[in-house]
Amino acid sequence: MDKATIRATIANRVAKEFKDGDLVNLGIGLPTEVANYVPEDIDVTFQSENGFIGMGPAPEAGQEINNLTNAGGLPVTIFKDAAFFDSAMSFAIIRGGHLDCTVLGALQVDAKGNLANWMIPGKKVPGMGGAMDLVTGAKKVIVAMEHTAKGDVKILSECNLPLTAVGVVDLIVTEMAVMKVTDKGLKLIEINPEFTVEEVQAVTGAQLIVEDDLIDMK
Amino acid sequence: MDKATIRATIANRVAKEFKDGDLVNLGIGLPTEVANYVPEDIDVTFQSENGFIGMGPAPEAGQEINNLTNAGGLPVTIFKDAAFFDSAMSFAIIRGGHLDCTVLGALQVDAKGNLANWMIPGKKVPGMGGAMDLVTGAKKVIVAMEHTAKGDVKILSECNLPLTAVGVVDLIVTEMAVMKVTDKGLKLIEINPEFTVEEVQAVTGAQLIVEDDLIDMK
Amino acid sequence: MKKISTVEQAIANLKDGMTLMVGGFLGVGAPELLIDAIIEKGIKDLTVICNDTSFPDKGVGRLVAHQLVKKVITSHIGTNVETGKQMHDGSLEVVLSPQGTIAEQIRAAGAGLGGVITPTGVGTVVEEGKETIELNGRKYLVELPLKADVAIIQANVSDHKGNLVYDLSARNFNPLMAMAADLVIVEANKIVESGQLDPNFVHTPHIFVDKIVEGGKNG
Amino acid sequence: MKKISTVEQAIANLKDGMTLMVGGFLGVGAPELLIDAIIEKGIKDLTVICNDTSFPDKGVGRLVAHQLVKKVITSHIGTNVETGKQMHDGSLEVVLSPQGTIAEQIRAAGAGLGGVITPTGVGTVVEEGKETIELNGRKYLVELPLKADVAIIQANVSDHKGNLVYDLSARNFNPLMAMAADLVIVEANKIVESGQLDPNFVHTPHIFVDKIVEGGKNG
Repeated sequence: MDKATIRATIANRVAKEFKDGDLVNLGIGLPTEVANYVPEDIDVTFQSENGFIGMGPAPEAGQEINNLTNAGGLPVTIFKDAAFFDSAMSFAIIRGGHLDCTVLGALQVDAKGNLANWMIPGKKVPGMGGAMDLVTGAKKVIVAMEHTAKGDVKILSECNLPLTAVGVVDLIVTEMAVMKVTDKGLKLIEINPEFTVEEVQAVTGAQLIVEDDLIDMK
Repeated sequence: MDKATIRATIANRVAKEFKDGDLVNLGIGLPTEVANYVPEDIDVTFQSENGFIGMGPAPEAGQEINNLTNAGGLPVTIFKDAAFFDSAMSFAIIRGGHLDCTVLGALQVDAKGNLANWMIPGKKVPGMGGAMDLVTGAKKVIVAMEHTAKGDVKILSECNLPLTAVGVVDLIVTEMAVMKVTDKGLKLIEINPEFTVEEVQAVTGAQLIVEDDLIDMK
Repeated sequence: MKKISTVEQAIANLKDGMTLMVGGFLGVGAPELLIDAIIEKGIKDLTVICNDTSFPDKGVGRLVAHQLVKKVITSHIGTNVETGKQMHDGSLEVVLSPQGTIAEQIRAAGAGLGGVITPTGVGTVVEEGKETIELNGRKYLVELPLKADVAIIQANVSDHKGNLVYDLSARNFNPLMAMAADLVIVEANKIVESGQLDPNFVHTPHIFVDKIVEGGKNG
Repeated sequence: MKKISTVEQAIANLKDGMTLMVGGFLGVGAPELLIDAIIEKGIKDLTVICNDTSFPDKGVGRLVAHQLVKKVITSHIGTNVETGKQMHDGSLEVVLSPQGTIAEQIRAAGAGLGGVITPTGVGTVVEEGKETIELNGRKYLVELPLKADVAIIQANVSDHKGNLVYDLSARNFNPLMAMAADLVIVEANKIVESGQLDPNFVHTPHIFVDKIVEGGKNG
């Protein structure tokens, strides 16, 4: 699979998790692309943690507004029923359980639902931004990422990078599979028919529990 | 002194405590009247704890606005630079140290600066409303009240009614005198020339420390 | 996600014994039509959270006067003789708490905080039975968040999606309660099409609102 | 109480070593003229509180790039290569904290709360060295309020008295910082007469504002 197909596969599958009326926060990078795949028959509102709901796609060239950017600093548009607020309200929404779903990337994620996505000691320390708040506060946490990082395993039995939060991840969506975090460990619930269970397991650092009625990735 | 003179004397004296630029909250009843005596050469902003700053006097009959009342539920007006907010912001202002002065009545006040003004057990339990927040948060707490309640002493060495807060009162203004709460106890700093120190002490339940340069009430 | 409904539909899921937040300050900014409907339906044994119990014939005070409230958490009851009467005869439990503390407790529930650390009430009866914490040499009370099953609030304008704008001092506790209940029902004086409110000046973002009814008594 | 002043007058009392809050989110809503003036005057050894350290050529990031900052409390430094460089060579102390926690810490200082009780950061390095509290069976961190000597913020419109209105996503941390500093300096794109702003739609009430300068770079 080429990069574009990988990203499209993941983004498309994540979008199927949303329900009508959901409030969703998408992380920067791949998760942002999920917005392009929301089914037309449901109404999903996107929040931007720098202070508004009702975020729309990027504007056409020349239509950018200086004071209207997403949390990554890129120009965006808004829908007509948008509302702006300050950072305290923005994080009250995020931390108060009002966010139905947050979609983020990960450096590592593990079978206990632990997530590491904000620093690599001695190498890269960008900071957590709103990530710790988002995964602690959202009703559903979806990790959307490539299954491996240039071959290195990212899905582990236990993260060894500094954590973003403990036991918060609900679902992991990669180009190869969809995995659910359960009390017993990672359950493989959907698989991309281009791969076998063995192939997925081979690049996964945690033992996968294969769902009895394993289905093709939606 | 008749009631009207008593109230005017107290209100007029309290108003002299304000400085240009002050934000002030006036309790209901007598304290409300203080607004009528603010010197014209200073700019004082009044806060109403139900959610705005820039409160003005009562409207003329027929000019009342349903949704514009003070914290006692009475119709008021606003000045042109008013601003409205919710109760969380209103009490952030009160509790966050942004209020320069609060003026309240008291059932009892004592030499340690303790205040009791919200209930009489078994008799009257109106509730504390915003009083506990106001006296805990304001930079300066002024008790404005008649010196006695129909002859009963209200200024004590120690309150025996349930407290509103501990050690918060800065100044007590009555129709007879102005008393400052100090580490050593109540200091009599101004006296209404219609009374003698002995007369004031006789209706005060705490030992008054008479200021060396005791002056007439301003 | 159609939120606009009749008053009857809006309160259809209210049940005896629920915890209910009611907006308003001495009745200003209270959802009178929703209160009418609750009285009419006789929903009782309510635990009510409100700033004050208003007057017997206004706002939340009417729920008290109709004896539908079994417990009230509030800062002031002095303007409603019914509250005092029922408190004394034991039919109504009254928990008095400082107004600013109630505001922060409601906000804390809405904002996902575990509690509120406040100096208000230290050394008074408000402290009784509560956890305290000392920070930087000062003693504080730990007040727990206040959450409700249902909040009934009043706004001046709502758009079809539920973005709200309040009017003057009728705002008070309404925006806070909108954040802190499982079901949030708004009574708006006026309902406008989406896009009619300026996104820069919305007081309550629509995501907090579940049901919208058109009001009339207020404003 | 004349608040409108020149940029020079506005920053006249800023001194080396002060704690400074700077509004903005990746530079959007940052007070660029005030930052210019601080750089020009060379006020240094600052402890800065900000959402992120922006870019080397934008907003608070410019204070870092000019090596005027000795410590920064922030949630994200990944977009400013200068922050990372100075952190690694030891000339800049960086305290990373979750964005929502910083927002609440600033608000707590402004609202007179003793701290913030939050689940964010539990079980991570953010927990290290902090007090924890267990409430209703859940563990929380106790995060202390964040206060500053000076806040420099950006608004779209200020009236002569200091009532403020922000524009779109330039609002972010500006209203919070206005509540939490001893001296609050606003850079407004536009200054209007008192009475020109609708009291029902003021974002920051004037009582928080000490100095107003007319801006220009933003909006």
